[in-house]
Amino acid sequence: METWVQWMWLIPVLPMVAAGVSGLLPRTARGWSAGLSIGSLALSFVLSVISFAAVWQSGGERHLYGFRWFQFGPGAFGTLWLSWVLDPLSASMLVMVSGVGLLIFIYSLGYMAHDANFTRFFCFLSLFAGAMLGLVMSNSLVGLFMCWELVGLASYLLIGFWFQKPAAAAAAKKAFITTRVGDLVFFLGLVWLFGNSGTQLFYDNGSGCLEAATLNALVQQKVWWDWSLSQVIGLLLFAGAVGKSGQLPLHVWLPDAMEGPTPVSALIHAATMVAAGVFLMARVYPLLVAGPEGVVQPVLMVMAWVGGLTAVFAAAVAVAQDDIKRILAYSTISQLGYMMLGLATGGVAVGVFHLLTHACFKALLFLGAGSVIHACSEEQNIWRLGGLRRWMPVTYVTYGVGMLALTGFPVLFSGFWSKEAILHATHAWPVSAGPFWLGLAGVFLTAFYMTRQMVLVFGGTPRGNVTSGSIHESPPVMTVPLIVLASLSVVTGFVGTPAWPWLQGFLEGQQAILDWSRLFGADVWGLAAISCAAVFLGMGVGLVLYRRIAAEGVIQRDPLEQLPAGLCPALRKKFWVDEAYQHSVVPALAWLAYWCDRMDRWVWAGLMRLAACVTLVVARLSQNVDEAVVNAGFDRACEGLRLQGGRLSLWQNGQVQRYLAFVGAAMAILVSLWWWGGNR
Amino acid sequence: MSPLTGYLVLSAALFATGLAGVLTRRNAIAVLIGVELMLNAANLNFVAFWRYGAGGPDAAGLVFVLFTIAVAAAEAAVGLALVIAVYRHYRTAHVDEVKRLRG
Amino acid sequence: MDVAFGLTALITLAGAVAAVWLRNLVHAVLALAVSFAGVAAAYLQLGAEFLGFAQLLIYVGAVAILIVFAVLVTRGGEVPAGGVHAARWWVGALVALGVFAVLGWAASSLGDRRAAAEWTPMSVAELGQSLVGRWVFALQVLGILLTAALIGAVLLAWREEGNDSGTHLGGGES
Amino acid sequence: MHSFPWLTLLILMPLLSGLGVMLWGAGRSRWTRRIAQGVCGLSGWTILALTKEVDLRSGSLQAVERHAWIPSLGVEYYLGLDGLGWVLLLLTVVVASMALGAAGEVGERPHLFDGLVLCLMAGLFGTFTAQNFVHWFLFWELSLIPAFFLVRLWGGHRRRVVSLQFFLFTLAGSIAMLLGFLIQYAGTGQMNFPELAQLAQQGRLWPQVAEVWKGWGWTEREVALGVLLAVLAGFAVKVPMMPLHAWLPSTYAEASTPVSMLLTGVMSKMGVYGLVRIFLPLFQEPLRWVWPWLAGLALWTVIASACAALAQRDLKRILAYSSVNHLGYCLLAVFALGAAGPVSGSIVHQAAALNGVILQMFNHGLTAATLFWCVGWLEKGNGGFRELDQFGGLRAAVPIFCGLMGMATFASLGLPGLNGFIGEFLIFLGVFGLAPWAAWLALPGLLVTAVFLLTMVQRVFYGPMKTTGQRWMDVDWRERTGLGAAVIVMVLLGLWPQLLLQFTHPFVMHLLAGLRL
Repeated sequence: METWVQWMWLIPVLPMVAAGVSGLLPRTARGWSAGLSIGSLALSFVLSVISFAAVWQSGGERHLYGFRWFQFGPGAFGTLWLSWVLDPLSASMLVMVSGVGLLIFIYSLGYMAHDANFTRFFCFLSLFAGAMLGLVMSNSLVGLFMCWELVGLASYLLIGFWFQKPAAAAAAKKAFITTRVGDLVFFLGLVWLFGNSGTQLFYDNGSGCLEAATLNALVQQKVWWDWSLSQVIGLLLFAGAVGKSGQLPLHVWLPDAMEGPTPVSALIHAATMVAAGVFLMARVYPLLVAGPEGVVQPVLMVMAWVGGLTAVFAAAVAVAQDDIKRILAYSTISQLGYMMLGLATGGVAVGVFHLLTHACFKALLFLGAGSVIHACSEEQNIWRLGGLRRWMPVTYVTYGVGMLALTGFPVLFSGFWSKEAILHATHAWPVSAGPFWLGLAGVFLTAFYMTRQMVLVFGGTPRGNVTSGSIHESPPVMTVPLIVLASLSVVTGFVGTPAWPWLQGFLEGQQAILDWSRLFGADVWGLAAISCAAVFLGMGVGLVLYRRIAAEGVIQRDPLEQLPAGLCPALRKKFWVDEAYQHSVVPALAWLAYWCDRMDRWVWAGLMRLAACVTLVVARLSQNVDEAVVNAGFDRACEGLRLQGGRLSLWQNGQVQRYLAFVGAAMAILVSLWWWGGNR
Repeated sequence: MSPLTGYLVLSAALFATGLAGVLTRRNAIAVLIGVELMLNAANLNFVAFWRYGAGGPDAAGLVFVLFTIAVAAAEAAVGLALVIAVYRHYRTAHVDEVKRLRG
Repeated sequence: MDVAFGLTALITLAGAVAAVWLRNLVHAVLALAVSFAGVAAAYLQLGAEFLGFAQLLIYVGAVAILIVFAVLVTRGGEVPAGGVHAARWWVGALVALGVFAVLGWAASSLGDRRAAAEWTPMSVAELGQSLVGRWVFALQVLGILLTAALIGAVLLAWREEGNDSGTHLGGGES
Repeated sequence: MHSFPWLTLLILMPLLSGLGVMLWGAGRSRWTRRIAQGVCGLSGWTILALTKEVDLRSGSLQAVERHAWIPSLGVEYYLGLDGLGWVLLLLTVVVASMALGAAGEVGERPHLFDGLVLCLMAGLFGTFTAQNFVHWFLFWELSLIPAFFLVRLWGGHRRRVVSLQFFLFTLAGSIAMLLGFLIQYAGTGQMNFPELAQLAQQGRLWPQVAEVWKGWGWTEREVALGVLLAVLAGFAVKVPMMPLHAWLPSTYAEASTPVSMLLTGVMSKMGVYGLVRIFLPLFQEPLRWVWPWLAGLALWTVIASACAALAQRDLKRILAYSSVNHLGYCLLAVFALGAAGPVSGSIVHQAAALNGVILQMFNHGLTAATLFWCVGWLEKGNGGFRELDQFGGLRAAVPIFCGLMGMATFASLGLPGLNGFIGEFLIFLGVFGLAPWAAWLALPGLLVTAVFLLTMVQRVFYGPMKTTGQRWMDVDWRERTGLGAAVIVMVLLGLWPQLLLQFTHPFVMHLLAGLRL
């Protein structure tokens, strides 16, 4: 076990190396690149499973291993350690990330088969997988942040993978910058935490920043109003999570990110990367709850409200979208909101349970959507699809499983159990009932938009220009991952039911006991009945509204347009959030840039020019003074001297008489001088 | 004006006249004339000082004058020979045309 | 200051000025001879009889005649086209005037510290004794000088005969 | 003391070869380039060998050479090396060899170019090792002369005006600094940095200096602040700090590519070097009075330059402002050290900030030089145009180049795993501990940096290919080697910053021990 932890670094490093190598490979080395990436990730997966087994064996113990990275100051505080942790949370996340990732890698083999930049794609995917694996197993906040940023980079590269499309380029930039807003606040929280507590290791045998001693110190310090330092730092970290996990108000990048290839959407923007924010919150949960016993910490309240609002908001927007991937994107945002809600109200286990189940069925849904898009010659508008169940049975069935899981269809599907857990926790939340009702509304909306999508895409008859002849089922390399994911979407639910809350127990380090009676407790089903009703209501409304339209085989107006009071445009336009940014932040920045540039060009450069002019004037002045006064005087003196010299030289004309005259004159003068001087 | 002063002033005037001749005349012989005048002025001085100054019985002043006369005769002979030689060479006896001394 | 001295001085100076001033060289030499004679007279007045006669013999008799011959040889009697005086004659005159002023001033300011008190005239015999006695060495040197000058004058006047374009004169070439 | 004169050798080698190349190199440009590169290599080897020869990990001055020069004026020939100097020597060699590698396009008088670069190197070597003010100032100015000619002789059509601007600006700053130092000298009679630092630490420096001016009715505080401003002006122009930066954008834009590389890569570091080596130890006391103002200026530099970069269309001007922005963090960290009284600051934060400054200097030098090289390459490939709108979709045509430049861009942006991150992280860690508000306010700078760098990448590499009539050829082996080596160093330092920190950290601790903050 201990020796095993030392070798865990292989898990993220293998895909990283694969990324580095395939980055250097020529573009034609398609097989090499794909083989390397998939092989390394498979190896990572195996290692992850072994780690998972190891931690399971040891009953959820926490194992650490670290090394000194660099020294920047005196003492222990001045040493930056990097470390990784093997505990239930990281182990289960490792398995999930590498497992889902592996399936998506395999799927990409088929999906991207015809792309010119195939090798680059696998390079980026491997980079992403490595970074994400590093993120989840990191035991240091700095290491986590580094992987966090690398994940962002991989996301940037993959969204902009089809770089010739201006929309893709813009979306990539938008994603990077929007998430960077959150990242920078996160960075500040990191710096604050590190600077204040002197450590950035989560667990360090009692001196880590998530352990009692440090937490107590943090709680003691009050910063603003009544907030303790731990809460403020928690809030800053949460800002990072908001950016990465697409919570309000930084969610705008996630739908645009669908410009990337569909496997990317599945891997990054559904299953794994966007869950990094949730994971971060789960990782630092001890920090968030640190404080007096029995008091709900303010950060958790913020998280709950943000999560709940995001869940409903995104679900509502998803209702009116026409693009199959965009619907799923908003659905992802909404589900991430649920996760946050679950974390805030129910603790790590609740949130992470939904994270894991969601990873399976959202990956499934995206891959299914990709299969559809692939088959229907890149058609993404659900109004132009239809009737696909006849030609794509495997996709249809698996997509249906995913859809039912997402809506939380009772009993059989994983989404039901994880969502129930969240709703339970919300219901029991002492602070406010608001998040519960938000969650419930979200459930209804989720059921509705998924039914709408399902019916329009697979039900009825084909519409638009998608002709039946060209539609074909995807190759096995794509369908097999779908089937695997579909079965996972069912199975994962059963490890976290109230009767046998194994996963929750695992995550919290307790032994789970099978107790059927708990399954039939009144409190369970009392609440479940309400949520089931919401699900059925949503599905029913969806069926009623769209079944007939789907059957008709002609593109029709969306019945949603009959909604009252301009609600439909609001939904379609995503409540104008993008537009709001477009008209506030973007012009503000442009204005600032403009003025900074103007300042530089006119004020500072102008001052410089003014100084130059003054200097020139002074120079000209002094030049004139020089020439007219100083130089002229000197010149004249020189001229006179030369002239007189010339005249004098005439005396030296070689005539003895002249010399003699000199001698005479000189004698006369000398004698007179001598005489005169002698007489004094 | 004592006698000595009178002879000295006469000597000075003679000397100045000779000098003027030396300095102003173009002809070499005329220059020579000036030189002779200056020599005579000097001689006159010797004699005047012998007679009125610190003469004494040793007759140094007179002897000096005798020597000077002898040297002047030699000088005149050599000078005139030179003048003749210059005249032969340059076909002129005008000193202002003889400028070999000019650097 | 008696009349005799004034007359002598007048003759002497007038002769000198004429010798310097006159355009015709022959006339100038004659004027020079007059001036020499004036000087000889001054010697006689001063009590140096021997010197006075020597002056007459050597200067008026020998030197003046020699100069006349030289004038005739160099055709100096003719008045040249550019005048007898140098272009800037006034400079020379000015310098001469300056020298005269200085010397005259010196002479006049000398005063007579010793009047002609215990003066005893000197005979020619005494002069000759002192010449061959005390000054005999100088006399010998003078003899050599005269011989050398004579030979030199002869050589100068004679060597040019066959060599008109010679450059023996002076060291002007350097 | 009497060991081998490594540092003199190091300075003389490029100086003599540079002069020789200028004198006899005409028409032998192939050889002069080889000589220049050889000297670079030899200097680099010497610098690396010095780590074995002397004990840089001790933190104190090593390889000291000290001889009396003009004893009556306190002028000494005083050379010494420590971690700070070593890092900058290394940077000088790296950037100079990169500049020589990028100088393929210097068409006219290439021997002159090589010679000037060598002389500049010598000046920089001297600046980074001299420990006596006069000795140091000599090299400080010496490096300016080749730089002036490098800007003036090669570059855009406005280069004459611009080189003059550059020269006069820097000279004005230098003169102010000289005056400041003379005032200091008048009071102390001391020109050696270590001795002056010791005086300052004992708190005797400013009373001594103020003694001279007592008759004029000036207090110690006024005198100290006056000298501080004068000396700061010299450094601030070089870095540059706003509002003394007006010469920079046009100079960087007009200078030819290798010269821009040298200017931004090394010469801008001279200012920060001076701040750390001279300004901090000597002005530790007055800095405490004015640091919020100075930190405000640094913040202004950071934010305004990032915003101005966003408004630029010329690639070189973007990079120029980016350079100002990045060095603004260094300024911020240096000034924030003034905030640390015995109560608020902890030594770790100070150490972090200073280590961050030194790392940031090296990292920015490397990254910015690489980026300027890349932009020069783009300009050449695009027929001399470098407006942002004239590019597009280059990733399809020149993928290798785009990969290399992309790495450099992200390094400049501070992406973890590449070198830029460590410096910025340490600076923020330090500044946050010393002056939290400054860290908060500097944060938007990081964001805007990302915005303009990504905009540049988006416009140049992404989108549909814009055809300007040129056929794009990917980088040749020479550029591939040069850029590739630079990128490898970036990754290496990003993953293993201890490489540099092992030398800088002892120096920082030594410096901090001498500060009475």
